[in-house]
Amino acid sequence: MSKLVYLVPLFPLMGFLINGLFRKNLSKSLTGIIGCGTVLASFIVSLLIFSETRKEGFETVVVKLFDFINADKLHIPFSFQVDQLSILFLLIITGVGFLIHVYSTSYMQDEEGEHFARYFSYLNLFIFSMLILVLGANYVIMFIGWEGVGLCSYLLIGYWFKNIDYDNAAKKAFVMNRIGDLGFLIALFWMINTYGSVNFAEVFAKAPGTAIPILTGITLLLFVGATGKSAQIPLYTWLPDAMAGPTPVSALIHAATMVTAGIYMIARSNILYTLAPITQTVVAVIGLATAFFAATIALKQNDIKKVLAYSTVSQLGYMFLGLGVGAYTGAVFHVMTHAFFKALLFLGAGSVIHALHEQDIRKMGGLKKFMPVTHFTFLLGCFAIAGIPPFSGFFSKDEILAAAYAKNPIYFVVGLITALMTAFYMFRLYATAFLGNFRGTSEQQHHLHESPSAITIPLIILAILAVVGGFAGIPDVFAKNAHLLHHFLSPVFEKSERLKPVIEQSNSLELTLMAVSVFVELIGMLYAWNRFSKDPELGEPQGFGTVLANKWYVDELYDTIIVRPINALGKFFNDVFEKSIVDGLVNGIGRTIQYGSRQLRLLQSGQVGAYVLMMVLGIVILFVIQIILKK
Amino acid sequence: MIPVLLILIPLACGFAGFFIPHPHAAKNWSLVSSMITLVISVGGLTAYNGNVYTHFQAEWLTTLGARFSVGLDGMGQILTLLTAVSFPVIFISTYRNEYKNAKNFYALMLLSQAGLMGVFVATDALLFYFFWELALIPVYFLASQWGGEKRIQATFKFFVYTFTGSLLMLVGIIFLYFQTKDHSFSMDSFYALHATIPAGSQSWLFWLFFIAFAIKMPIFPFHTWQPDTYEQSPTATTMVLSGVMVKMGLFGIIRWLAPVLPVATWAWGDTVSSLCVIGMIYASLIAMQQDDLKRLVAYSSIAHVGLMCLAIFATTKTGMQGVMIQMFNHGINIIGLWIVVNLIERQFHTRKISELGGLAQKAPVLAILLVIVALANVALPLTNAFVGEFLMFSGIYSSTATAYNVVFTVAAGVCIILSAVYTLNMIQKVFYGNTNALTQNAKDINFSEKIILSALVVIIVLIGVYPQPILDLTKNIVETIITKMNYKL
Amino acid sequence: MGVTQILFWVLSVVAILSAIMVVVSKSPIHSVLWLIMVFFAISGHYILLNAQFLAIVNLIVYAGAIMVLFLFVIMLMNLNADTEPQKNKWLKIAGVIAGGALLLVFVGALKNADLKNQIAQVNNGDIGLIHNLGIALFTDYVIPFEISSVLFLSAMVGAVVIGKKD
Amino acid sequence: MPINYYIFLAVALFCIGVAGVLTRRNAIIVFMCVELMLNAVNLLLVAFSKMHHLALAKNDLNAGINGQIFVFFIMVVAAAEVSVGLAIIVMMYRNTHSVDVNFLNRLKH
Amino acid sequence: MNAIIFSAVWGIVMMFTGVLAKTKTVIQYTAIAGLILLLVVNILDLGGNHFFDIDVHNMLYFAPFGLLFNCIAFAATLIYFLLSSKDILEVGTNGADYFALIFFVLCGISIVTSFNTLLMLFLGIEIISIPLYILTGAAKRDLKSNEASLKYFLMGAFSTGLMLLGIAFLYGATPNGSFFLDDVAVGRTAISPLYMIGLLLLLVSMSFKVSAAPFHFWTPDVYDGAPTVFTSFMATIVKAGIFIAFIRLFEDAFEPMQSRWQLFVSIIIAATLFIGNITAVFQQSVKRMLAYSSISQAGFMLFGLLALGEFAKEGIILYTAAYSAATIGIFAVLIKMKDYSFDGFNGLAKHHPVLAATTTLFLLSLAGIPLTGGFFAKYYMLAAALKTGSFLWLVIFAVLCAAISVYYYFRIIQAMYFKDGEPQQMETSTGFRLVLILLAVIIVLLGIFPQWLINQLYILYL
Repeated sequence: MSKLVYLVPLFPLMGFLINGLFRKNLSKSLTGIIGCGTVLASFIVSLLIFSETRKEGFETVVVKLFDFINADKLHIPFSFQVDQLSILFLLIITGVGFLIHVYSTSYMQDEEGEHFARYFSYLNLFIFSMLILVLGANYVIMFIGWEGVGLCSYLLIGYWFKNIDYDNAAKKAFVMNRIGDLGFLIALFWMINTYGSVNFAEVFAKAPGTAIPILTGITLLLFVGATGKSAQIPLYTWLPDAMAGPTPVSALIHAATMVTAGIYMIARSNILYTLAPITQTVVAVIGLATAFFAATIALKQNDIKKVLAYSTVSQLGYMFLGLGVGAYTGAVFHVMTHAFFKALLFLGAGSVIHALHEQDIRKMGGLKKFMPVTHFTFLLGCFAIAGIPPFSGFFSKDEILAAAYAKNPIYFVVGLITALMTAFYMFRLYATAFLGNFRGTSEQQHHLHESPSAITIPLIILAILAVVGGFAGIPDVFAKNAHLLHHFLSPVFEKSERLKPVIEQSNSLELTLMAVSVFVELIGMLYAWNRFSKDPELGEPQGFGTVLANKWYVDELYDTIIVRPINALGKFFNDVFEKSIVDGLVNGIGRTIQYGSRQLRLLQSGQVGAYVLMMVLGIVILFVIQIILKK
Repeated sequence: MIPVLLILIPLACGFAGFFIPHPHAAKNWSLVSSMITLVISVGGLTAYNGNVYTHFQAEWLTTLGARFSVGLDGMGQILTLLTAVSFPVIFISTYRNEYKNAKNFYALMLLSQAGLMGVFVATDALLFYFFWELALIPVYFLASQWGGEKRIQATFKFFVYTFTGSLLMLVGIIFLYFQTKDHSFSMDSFYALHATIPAGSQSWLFWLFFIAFAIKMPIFPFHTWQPDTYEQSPTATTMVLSGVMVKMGLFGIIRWLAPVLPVATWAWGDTVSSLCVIGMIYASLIAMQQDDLKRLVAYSSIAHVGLMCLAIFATTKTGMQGVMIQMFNHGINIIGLWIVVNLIERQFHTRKISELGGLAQKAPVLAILLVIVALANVALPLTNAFVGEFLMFSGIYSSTATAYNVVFTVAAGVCIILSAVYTLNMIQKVFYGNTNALTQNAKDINFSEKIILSALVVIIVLIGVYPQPILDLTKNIVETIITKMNYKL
Repeated sequence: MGVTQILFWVLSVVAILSAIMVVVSKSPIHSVLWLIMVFFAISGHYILLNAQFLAIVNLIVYAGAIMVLFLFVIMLMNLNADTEPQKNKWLKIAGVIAGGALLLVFVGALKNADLKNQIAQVNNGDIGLIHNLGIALFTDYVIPFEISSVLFLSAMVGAVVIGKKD
Repeated sequence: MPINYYIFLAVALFCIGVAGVLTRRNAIIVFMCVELMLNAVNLLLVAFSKMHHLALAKNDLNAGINGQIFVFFIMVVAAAEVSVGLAIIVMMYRNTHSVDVNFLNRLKH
Repeated sequence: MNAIIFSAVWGIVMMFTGVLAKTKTVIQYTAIAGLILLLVVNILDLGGNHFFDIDVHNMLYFAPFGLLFNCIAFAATLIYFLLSSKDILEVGTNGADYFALIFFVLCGISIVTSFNTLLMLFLGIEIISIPLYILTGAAKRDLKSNEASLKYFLMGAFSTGLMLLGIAFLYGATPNGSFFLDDVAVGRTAISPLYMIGLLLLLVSMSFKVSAAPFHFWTPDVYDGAPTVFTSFMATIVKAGIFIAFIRLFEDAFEPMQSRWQLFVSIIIAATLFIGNITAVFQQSVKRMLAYSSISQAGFMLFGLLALGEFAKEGIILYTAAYSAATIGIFAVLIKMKDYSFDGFNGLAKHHPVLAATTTLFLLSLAGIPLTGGFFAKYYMLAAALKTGSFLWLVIFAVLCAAISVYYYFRIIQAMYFKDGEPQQMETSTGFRLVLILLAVIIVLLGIFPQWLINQLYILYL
């Protein structure tokens, strides 16, 4: 079955082509069926492969389709790799992807047929690219997917292209991703130069013998790529803006899958990172900083999607923290649980937006009674993200925090504060939107109703997953060897695990840490619940709150120190340097010749005497030269 | 015989074209001629076994040591193919453009094709020079007669600029000719020179050649003719200029400069590479500021060509492979862009980005096709340009010809980002947003345009996914050239 | 210093002074007369060098025919000293300086010439006699002699073409 | 006489002629100065002719005669030139009533 | 010898036709017939059929190089007659005499291409010059023509003086006192100052005749002032003929001490190219521009002198042919026009496509664009210079100047093709156009098979 892995990306590709090429001819329902069906087919194939990988003695399978690039000594096959890590991601992508496709059929129902098909074709293309990303057996194929998802993200953020702000957001996403991609690319070239190959198998095999500086360099550059794709400091600002896209897109791309590509890539390259401790520290610090920083911003956001976006950034920071401290399984685990609950939250938010056509939580309130299913699933999602046991977020987050503590207690402390804030802003969001009284217009209230089943069913499924997903990784303190995921992924991280110094942590310590974090999260949750259900924060933020509401003015900062200088430089080049200096020099030669011509022709005075004088002078000069030469 | 036919057919048809009175007939005549050329070129490709030259020789200027000697190797194949593909595409895509004196227009187009073909197949330096000029003259007339308002000054600058360069090259060619043992202009004799010319002479000879090529490509700071000329030329001519003629410079370096003067190429590598990198960033920054579609594409072309030149001087096989395939890709992509520009200009009589907007609503097919071509222009994976740029970057990075390989890679890499910025800006401002008074009655493209753009898109994706045939085509010639370039005195 | 030498110096001084007067004289008539003076001095030199034929021809052709022609033209045009407007003074000075510089470079170039032993034969030597010249002219030099007729023909045609009234 | 006397004399006359050409504006006088230059050359040629004759008379009785023949041809040419030259000057005088070389100054730059 | 005698005789014949002929056409056809005859006898001469068995006493030496050039000069004159003989007759009342004078000039050219002593060179140059003074002044009522004639004459006479002084010094410097080129050339290790002065003065006076800077000042004024038909003749055939003389003189007499004068020639070349090209840029009159262009072309031809040797001589032959053909063609068109300014050419392509197309080709040839004779002409010159191995700077300077030359040549092309203008009243016969096309074909053939012409040289040697 693993040999047929190419079918997994093939189905969405076909979906993309069919929906894309015949978008004018297909009915909406047919479009929806094609869009969802292809992803479902991929999911089924993935499941089959998954069942295969679960068997004992499963070896990594590399399926080579054809030679992509063969130049000189560089051989880059177009090949897919099936192992535990990739199949896990396949399941998440196709599974969550399928649900979101189904959700979208209803959510996007208002679009015209042509655009509806365009939407699904983009979505399918995204699934295809994402699958390529995780399936690639070498970094180049991974990079193809890597840029492909960036493109799809661009297309989907700018889906409503009439709105220039949305287009700007799309562009920003693409460009920021490109900055990261440049790092990725240079890492690739370095890799090629060092190992002569980009194939995972070869690179990882040769990695232990590499000089540490080189490995540090390569891994840092790869990480630059990851910061772009996974929205980490300093390249995170595109993600909140990316909320311009349709909400299901935010759920799929900007929460569940694409943004986790960076985590996937580092997890895939775990051996390189394990061998480069400096990079690991950098990853951990950046991850932690992002987690904290984004959480602070989320505290004061009023756009339902923005809050979720910053929470995504923050959660991604957690994952990087996990990677940085060597808890690869924990990071991947968090990817999985995050995919469930964040997709759930986004889709829930989408359901609200679908009903209200409003994104500002200050204008919602009391939705609990109008939209019970949405409300309930959203609440579950909030529990999960806040890390309330036994919801899924609790397990994955605590695994990371525990590993962080082992590495450095400060990591843990900062992580804890972030968790507190997470709980706070999530329940601020929940309480403001769903509790209290409805604050919207009466017309909105009139139309207010629970979303159709195509929306609610995915919500329910995701809610279930968000609740139970955590049990895939029950820590040892609760039950020995119950960490299924760890067991499943161990072949992938085997080498890294062996290299990692074994730190014995007593069960009691771990339990204490858990208790502390749960306690803190509960405080944050209850405080927010209590406060915002009664007295939602409706006014404009004051004092320091302004800074947070304005996202620490990071966008403005970037604008000042990067965008504007570059523009000014470009303007200077275009208006001054190019015209006056480079072209001026060329034209100057022409003008000098013209001027010389004007002057030189005056020599032709028209007087014979002057002409003869010139001749005589010419003769004199020739003779003088002759006399000088003689000497 | 194939290289001869490649020259002869456009040449003969071109001359005949002057005497076709009916504009429509002239149009079709040139289209048919270019199609035949394409068929022959493709035929030659299939017959090509990847190794030997397809050679044809005739005595010509025997006493001068020059022969009419033409041949095709992998590089020649790929560039003649590009030329052969470009012209039908150009003719079809501008089929609805009406030109005064159409017969002259099409005849001159065919003559320029003959010149271009000649440049790519000549294996004799003097013949090469001949065709080099022959390709220029018709383009000059085309641009000056059918161009925009300021066409006369702009194209004249272009002409004088390139002519100056080529005269310097002529001096270099003659000088080398006297150095050859058998007093011959043949390529083999020239290639045999690399060991005999002392480093000092190589050093200045290098610049005689390089300036000519640098102007043609163009490389910063020799580029200022280009935006003006592109802007002022009729789009069909601009397509020839940017799609194919630009490759003459790159081709010239690879065929006539680097293998002949390897020591100087090595010695000046850093200087030239720096120029390339500076030019890339410079052009990209300027491209970001452009409001005129043609100028934008022109500057983006400067940036792209700078990368190719940089990769040549990296002296690596991977990089050179990248250059080979990228020469073809760049031609295809930029012609695609010009087609779109032409369609826009023909419909709205403006090329100002700021005056357009919302076209995607009215012309979705055009928008989609443009986006794909534009994405190829920014080298997105699975488009053709990615393969080329990837290989080139890889080559530059692993170059041992320079100590600054990393600096060059990173600096050139910045242009990847910048190219995304200006390309997306352009797409956004032209196609997205809301329609305005000018664009609200826009029409989508018609069938033939759709076909031709789709064909380009298919080529783009095909090469992007499966570039291996082209890489294999140029494999041997790359080996040969790099071996020659690596020669040390 | 023998008679020859004295004659040489006298003739030379006369020639140079007269030549200067040709240039300096305001009136064209005077210039012509001074020029004739130069010709006489030069003819004297010819005689000294025993180039009798040339001496006579010089007088007949130059002093006699050509100068008369000049004189005739000048008279015909009724040119006198005032008709010539003053040339730019600076240009004049430049002219003199340039002429002087030319002389200087000639002298400078000839300074190192080793001509001490080279003597121009004076008083004797028969080559200047009309007999010898005649033989040479009509044997060895018959071709240029004939060809100079073309020159004269063209000069004749030219003078007619230019001089004829339309 | 030592030949360099003749050389210097001839060169001096020649340069006086040149100076005359440079300084005078009357076409006829300019032309006369040219004639002066020619005469200087003639003198030089005759002197050289006699110099060669003295040096080579042992082998060749007519040695050096060619110099004098050349002078003869110079006179021939000079005569022809004078006829044409004066014709041109007269023509100009007819049209402009001036023999100033700078009077006609339409052709310049 | 055939050519010298025939041209002199036909000159006389032309004088008589002026008296006897009833109509102008008779004069015209007599001249053309004479020229064809002249061409034929010269070709026969080349083939070894000497009509006259004259002992020239070594005064003349008929080498194939010179004779071949004669052919080119006569052929060019023939084409010139075919194109412009009508216009010659319209200059003044003495049409037949003009033809006579032209035949005398051709006689002079035949002499300077075959001289073997400095005496014949001097006579030949005078035979060329004197009729030209007259032709320049042929438009007697035209003050410009008067002025040009006077300037030409005065400066020409002055340069004759310089040349004679040079010859005198050379005569003094030769050990056996001779004017024969062989005697002038006899191997000398230590050149006396006399010799060097003589050489330099000859260089100067010949430079004057070919209008090389800084001795070129007469050229623009004379070419501009002379009746356009005669400018055409002077700028092409005459100039080329004197070039041949120049080369022959320096090759036969001064080659052994080439290293002593090459520097001077290179300075003159640089100055000529610079002044010729730069000054031409700003000209407003096409005629005057062509005068400057002829100066710059002379700069290129001087490369042949710089290099000497077979290769350079082949090049000079080709250069003279290509240059003459192109320039005659352009002048022929120019003569037909009323307005000599650049604007006068505006829109010519629309109204006179054949004229415009051929003129374009001529201009391309002058600019040295490949596939025209002009390219190979320049190629030979540059190659010859590079062959010496020591004048690279000059060659590069020359090509930069050639690039500048494009500026003024292409101004005409731009005017003809890219600018609109009122059509000028021009009467051109079909024959005229056919000859122009023939000329264009010749130029293209020279551009593709330059060695055809040169091969004649080798064939004739065997």
